[in-house]
Amino acid sequence: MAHEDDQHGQCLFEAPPMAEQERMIEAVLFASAEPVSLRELEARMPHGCDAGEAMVYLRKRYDGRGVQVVKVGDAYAMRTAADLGFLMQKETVEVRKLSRAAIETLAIIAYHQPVTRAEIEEIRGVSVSRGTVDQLLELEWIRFGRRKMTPGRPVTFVVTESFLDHFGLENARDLPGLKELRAAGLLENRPPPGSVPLLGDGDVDEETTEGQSELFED
Amino acid sequence: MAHEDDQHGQCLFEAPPMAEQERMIEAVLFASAEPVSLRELEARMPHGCDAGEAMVYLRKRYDGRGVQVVKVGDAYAMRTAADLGFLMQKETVEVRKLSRAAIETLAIIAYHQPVTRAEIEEIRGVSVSRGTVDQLLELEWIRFGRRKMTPGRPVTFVVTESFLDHFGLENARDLPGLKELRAAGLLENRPPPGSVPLLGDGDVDEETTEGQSELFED
Amino acid sequence: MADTTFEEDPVSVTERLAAEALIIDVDGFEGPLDLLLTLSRTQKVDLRKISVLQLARQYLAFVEKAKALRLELAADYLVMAAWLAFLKSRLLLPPDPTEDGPSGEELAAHLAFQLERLQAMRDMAARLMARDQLGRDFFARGQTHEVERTRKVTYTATLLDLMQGYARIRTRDEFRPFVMDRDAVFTMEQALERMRGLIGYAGEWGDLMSFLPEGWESDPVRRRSATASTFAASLELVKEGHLEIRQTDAFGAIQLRKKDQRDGA
Repeated sequence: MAHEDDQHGQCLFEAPPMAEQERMIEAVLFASAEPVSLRELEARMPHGCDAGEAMVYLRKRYDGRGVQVVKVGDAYAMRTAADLGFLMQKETVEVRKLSRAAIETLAIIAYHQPVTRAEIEEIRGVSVSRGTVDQLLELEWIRFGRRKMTPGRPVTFVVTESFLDHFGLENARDLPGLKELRAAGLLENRPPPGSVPLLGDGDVDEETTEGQSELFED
Repeated sequence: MAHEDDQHGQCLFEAPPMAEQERMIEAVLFASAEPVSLRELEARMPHGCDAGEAMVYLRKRYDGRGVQVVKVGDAYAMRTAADLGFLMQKETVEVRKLSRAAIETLAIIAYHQPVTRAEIEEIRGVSVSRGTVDQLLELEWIRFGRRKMTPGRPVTFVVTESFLDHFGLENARDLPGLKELRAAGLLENRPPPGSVPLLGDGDVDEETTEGQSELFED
Repeated sequence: MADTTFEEDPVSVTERLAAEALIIDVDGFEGPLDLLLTLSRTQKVDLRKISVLQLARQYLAFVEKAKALRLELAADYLVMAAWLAFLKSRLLLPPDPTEDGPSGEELAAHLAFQLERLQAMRDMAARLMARDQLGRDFFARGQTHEVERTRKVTYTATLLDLMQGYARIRTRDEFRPFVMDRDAVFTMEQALERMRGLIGYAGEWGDLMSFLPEGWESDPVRRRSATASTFAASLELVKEGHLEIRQTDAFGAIQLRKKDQRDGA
């Protein structure tokens, strides 16, 4: 590596100590999305730094660790050690946004549980596809609840512990009601063009809340 | 692999040596942009690992380095040392400028949590606009908390782990000046004697008004 | 302004200038409490030692001045002014033993507490924002998707998605036209389709009511809906030139017949 120690002394500003330079390149490599070349590193570091020398120390420091400093072409990057790849499975899964239909179905189950499929369809105004329910069951966000004591004894759906876990809820009862959603700005109060807004929308919410707490009582 | 009869050490498969466990959590934390809890870590590691113990070693190893292992709520994350921020101009993401109202609301939620909307309004002396709460929810710095056990059962707001992560706090108890404020009685919900004019503008919705009158009731 | 005779301490020039500056910037205040907090700073004392009486005077003077300048003050500013006027009188007059409620001192103490608390929150907000922040002062791993070996699809949603989803359904519900009795509604589309099939046979004038679908004639609710939609569909067909329609007198029977093809399209 290029040794320019003799020049350091002639510098107007003294370069930071090598340990500090090592910290600097460590932080930059960590935070960069792309591999970084020595030239780029030096361009970012205070005047008189020697990224090459600091890199030697840094690479030695990470030798045998769970994270490695690897050379990629002319540049350097930090990577997890190849033998630990099996731990990274969670990073490799492709995370997709839940479809709108699934979110709405899930929301209805959370707010109205225990709820039957027919009730979900009534609230959504469209039929619920099998795939949607299957997906939510597979994610373990919903499960089958008790059968309803109505003709046909339909099964109901309820949300699971892992649902609460995922959404950071202690309790499905803590879900905000319509009025609260509106107050938080999550509910656009704009009626669709041409339709007449119904008055006294407050009652709707109260009913929901009451219904909810009633449903959740054990 | 799950053996029900596993007392610690009595495992069918021996856990990897501690140095290896340390490498593992190092790799996982490194690869994840989000904080990772000990439970998640252990779920990914081989059976019998003790992520908590490995974490003690790992944190010691990174002590004073350019990259730090920080605690965020119940989880851990790797972050660059704050004193090296000047090297990272390239990585700086343009943070949406928060309005003064949003910043104050955020501070009130952080210091008074769990806090209802009416309480925020009482402290700020003006009604909380929808956009403000909406914006903070979107940033995932606040979320809905447990309902208050007061008439109307209003929802509350609390700060999130992302909030802690963003401001480099280990937990909400580490908020600057929290102790002083508490000692000065400024975090108390002191009911006003008799009637003090309702603060905030007229078009607050019913819920809010209820909450407020509840605060103002003698 | 008018009651200077009652003022013990005359308003200094600087204070007056400050008040004027305030007035010009009246829109910049976030409500009366914010204004009171700003006014209290002119007292240049610890908020714990603030003179609420003096503050009340300052506020009332401010409101007077705003009125004199014909500035429109929001209602809550005026409510606060009225309350402070009341507080001022309570503080100045000896307590009336027959009167219920908290004393002027108690009310003043609470106002001082509110101001102190608001100021504290502002200080904390400033301290919070002055902290090192993620993505500004310290950074997360820049490259997060480095390992891509297995491809397993998982789905995610946030609580916000969930709540917005629910809100979406419920709002739609709220503004949905009345659809509860859907089974008793014969839509215009249905009527139009039915009429298109029937008009070929309507060579002679026939009563509108004879065109109603089967099973819709007896129940009044169903009959009303079917009549309305069949009538609307008929008008549509007249417009299209397929049908003629006539009514002999007001509230008389409405009659339909196929339009002669010679002058039709």
